Amino acid sequence: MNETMNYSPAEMMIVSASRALRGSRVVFVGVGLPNIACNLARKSHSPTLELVYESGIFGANPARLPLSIGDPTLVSDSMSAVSMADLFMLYLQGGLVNVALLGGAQIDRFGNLNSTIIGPYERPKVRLPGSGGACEIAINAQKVLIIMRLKKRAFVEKLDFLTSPGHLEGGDTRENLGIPGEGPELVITDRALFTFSKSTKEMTLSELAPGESVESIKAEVSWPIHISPDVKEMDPPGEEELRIIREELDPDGMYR
Amino acid sequence: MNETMNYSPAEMMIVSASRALRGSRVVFVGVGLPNIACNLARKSHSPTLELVYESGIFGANPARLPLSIGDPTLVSDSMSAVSMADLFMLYLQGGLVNVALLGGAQIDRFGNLNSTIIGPYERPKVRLPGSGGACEIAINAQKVLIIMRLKKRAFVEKLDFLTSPGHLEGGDTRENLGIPGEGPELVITDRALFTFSKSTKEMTLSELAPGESVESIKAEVSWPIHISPDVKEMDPPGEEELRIIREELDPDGMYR
Amino acid sequence: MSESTLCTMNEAVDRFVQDGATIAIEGFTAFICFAAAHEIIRQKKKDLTLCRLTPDLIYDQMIAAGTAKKLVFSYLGNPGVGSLHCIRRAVEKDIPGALEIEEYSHFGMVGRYIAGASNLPFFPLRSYFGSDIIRANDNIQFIESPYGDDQVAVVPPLNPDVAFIHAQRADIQGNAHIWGLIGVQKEAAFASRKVIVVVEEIVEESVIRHDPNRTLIPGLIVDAVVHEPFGAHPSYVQGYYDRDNPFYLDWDRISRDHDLTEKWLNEWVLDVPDRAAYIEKLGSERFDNLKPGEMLAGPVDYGLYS
Amino acid sequence: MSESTLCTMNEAVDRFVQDGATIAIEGFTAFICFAAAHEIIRQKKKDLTLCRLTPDLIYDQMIAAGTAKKLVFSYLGNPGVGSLHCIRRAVEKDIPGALEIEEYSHFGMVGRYIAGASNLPFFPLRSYFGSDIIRANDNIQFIESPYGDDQVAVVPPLNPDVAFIHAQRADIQGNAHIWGLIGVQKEAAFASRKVIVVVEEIVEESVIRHDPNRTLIPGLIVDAVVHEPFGAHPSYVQGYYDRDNPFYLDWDRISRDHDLTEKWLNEWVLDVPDRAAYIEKLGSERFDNLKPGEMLAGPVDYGLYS
Repeated sequence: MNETMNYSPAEMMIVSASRALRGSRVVFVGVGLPNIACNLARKSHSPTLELVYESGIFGANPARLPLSIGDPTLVSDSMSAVSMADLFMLYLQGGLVNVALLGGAQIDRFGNLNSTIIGPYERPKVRLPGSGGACEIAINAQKVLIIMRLKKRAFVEKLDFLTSPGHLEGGDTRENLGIPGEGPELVITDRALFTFSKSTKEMTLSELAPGESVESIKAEVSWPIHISPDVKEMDPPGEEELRIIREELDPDGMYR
Repeated sequence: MNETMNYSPAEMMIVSASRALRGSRVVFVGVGLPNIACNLARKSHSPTLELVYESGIFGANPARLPLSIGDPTLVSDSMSAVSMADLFMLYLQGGLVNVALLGGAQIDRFGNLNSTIIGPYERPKVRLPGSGGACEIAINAQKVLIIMRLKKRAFVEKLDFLTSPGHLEGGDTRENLGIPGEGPELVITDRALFTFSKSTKEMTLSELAPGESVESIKAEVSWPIHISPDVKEMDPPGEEELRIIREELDPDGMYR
Repeated sequence: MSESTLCTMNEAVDRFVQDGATIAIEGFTAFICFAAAHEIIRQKKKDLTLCRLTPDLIYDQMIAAGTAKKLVFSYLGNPGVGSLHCIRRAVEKDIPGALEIEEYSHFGMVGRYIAGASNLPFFPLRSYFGSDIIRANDNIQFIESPYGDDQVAVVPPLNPDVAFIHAQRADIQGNAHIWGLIGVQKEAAFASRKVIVVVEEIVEESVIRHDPNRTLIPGLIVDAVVHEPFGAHPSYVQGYYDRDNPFYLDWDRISRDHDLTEKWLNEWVLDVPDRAAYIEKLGSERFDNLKPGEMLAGPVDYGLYS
Repeated sequence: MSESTLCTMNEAVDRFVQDGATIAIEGFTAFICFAAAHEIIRQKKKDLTLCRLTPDLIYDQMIAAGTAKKLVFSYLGNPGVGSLHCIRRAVEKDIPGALEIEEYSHFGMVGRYIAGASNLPFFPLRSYFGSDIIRANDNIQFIESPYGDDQVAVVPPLNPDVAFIHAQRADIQGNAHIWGLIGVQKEAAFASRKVIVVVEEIVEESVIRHDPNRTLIPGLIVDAVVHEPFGAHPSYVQGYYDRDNPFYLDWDRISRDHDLTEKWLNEWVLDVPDRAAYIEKLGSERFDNLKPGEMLAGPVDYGLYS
């Protein structure tokens, strides 16, 4: 919990992600912050938003807060539970997913993500989880929202490993490879929001959390970050949004 | 019913096909004669023979004689009912089918089958059903038994259309294309049985139904048919085989 | 999609089936949505491309009625009975008009739907080696495996404009349970731009949710839900009614003659306002005879995890 | 196959798992057959190649126990908790020995199983464009579509020597009903040379036959059936028990230290003769707490067609 504010950095990210989901119909979702953000969107501005879980669940109606994307509470009372083949082929590659939420250990200026290793591949300093479905999600979802805490060691000049393609080397490098989805649209952090330039596809600082400055953000990005000419302050979480998170979605505060 | 014998030509074919199934574990089956032949095999020498239907049924236990391979009585009380994708990919192409029974309107000396057209393709004299699954069955089943009535217009010098590959142009032409299954092993007719030469893969008259002669068979084959040096007489249907067909498998005589 | 998409067959066909459209009404021997076909005939849709593994009586009727310009298929037969005489007449004699055909094997059609459903540019399969089917259809190609000396056939994606999927039950959003011969219904639905689910029963959402593995078609991809009991007659719906085999035999006789076929189409399709009237005209005894006995699946507990 | 293939886990592992074999114990978060893993550890199998989308705690334990020389996978994580410390130790520090890795994405692993199950030389998918995964694994290739300017990635077939598939129920021939997260179990089973089905309950054949669409694994491909209640603990079996989350949290602590891990393996695996003893050692209250409430699927009538 931020002492000078009545919400935590995690709550700021959840609310920002929820708001970015406005207008989407089908979201591909993992548990944790993304799960709470999607459910907040459903309970506020987007009651018809549909959630698809990587474990093969569509239309979940969990009776408790799920512990993982494979939690049995996501299966019971869901609309459809399908094989992973169907999930990846029909739902994801089939183009039904409008938006996906992804994260990673490292991100570069074009929104490419590393969730594989820190250090050299053959003898890593830290072995991270790897792709899971992230690589194909980044490729096939119509658009991608990235959620990460803003830290200099995560916002890097060069990834140790490119697990999931964002805008690759920028410009039309992504499009030229014939990648179906449009790639990252927004990077949501606890301290700022970043969009991507329409032409160069480079990350651009566009909104600041209350209390942050352009300089404080620059200090946490390893490359000279582009600044939008009209950087504005992020709208802090509203009372109703906070109430839904705290009373309905995460009453035990597991994700705050 | 053959007047001089106590069985019909259809019964002769059913019994021959049943006997040829000895030693097989999994047979891919259509309804009609093949269905009766497979069930005769199960009820006599091969109680563990497993039937797989093109409609996606494994382990059927029909409560009545099925009218088609899609009859609902094949579904109820079966072991497994799967999609056609699973049927063709996992069961057939996956190599689980040891033997399949096929027929056609025309057959040539290498056991290639036509079930598509008589006459030119663009403006056929007779439009036949087409492949259905026959083409991939002929390719992926480990071996094929062909069941057809012996008629000169069916046993042709040249097919009007090659729907399902047998031994193609003979020799190793089939193997050279990388076709997984070994192709036709036996042609079962009402009047004779034909095998295939190990080297040339050409059809060879090997057994005669009671009352037939080499000459009577030659007259019904459009090409100069090879004759096995030790042509023998087919074993007529046994009493128990006829009893099972007439009392248990086809009590209404639909297929006799 | 969390809204009802319930409508009548008349509305569904009027709204989603345009002249010239590519249509898939699937179901292998079972679940064949004659209700949709008859409404398409009644609305005098034209120049359709009809896709189905087994054109069956349903496309025989649609082709005799002059709705189609092209047929994409893999097996022409009246199952367990014989030929499809109307289609033969179209192919052999251009009656009632010329019919373009595009022919595959079953597996090829399945592969086309899978590719269409999963946004793949092709689907690989081991078929067609040495077959003349490739001479009749140059959509079928062969490609080399990058992992050594192995070649497979490939077929291109099929993406119909509209699919009609008949099911036992669905909620008003189109989340549909199907059991029995599931055929290619799932692949055809996901491959199609618009999906119309036609059901024997509309059920509460909770019925669907209590068995999510049984949901073959998610409401997510469904554009309209039509409640049409006996909508698959004379084919069958597992657990609801049997195939009306006498009709399949009758059709063999009727369809051998184009005039007789037209007379039948007039009497049973064009002069009948909707499916309910067709069912009434057939008479309830006919359906009493088609009702199977009961064979219930055993209990399955998904568990309440709260 | 119409004979019983029932045996104990001890017999199944002894008979089917050879040193150096390629093994798949699948199940996405659910149905993870720890009973099989523990028996493999007890029998001190060596040089195994372990395949699984999500190696999870099960392969963390097997790798810490020194059974594996190679891991084929797509996501290393303790779901909902954090890292797999034993696997990290093997990859980062060669403890207890060097571990070769072969890495895909989930979809790539799914595609490998599909290709293996269906005798395809490759499976096409839209992934890996621009990703360094292709630099780490040259089994992943790209091919051109013959239908115009479109490229897809391909992965080669995966055909494990043995698959262990955990299910709710099967008959003694291995015809298995599975419901819940069905994951890649079907594809992994059909892809494998030998299949061992491990179940919570052995049921009469009629239970299977009354719901044939629920039969994910046919006895046809099953070589052994093991009746092992709670065999997936600490993971879960839909409708039977919940995930034992405290264990997943405990493992995060235990597995951070190799000595502590070895001590745990000694106490809970090596010094325990079989699964029944493990269950008894855990105590029945532990399982009482994992029992979910009831949520039954609604009635489904397949119909008796006689």
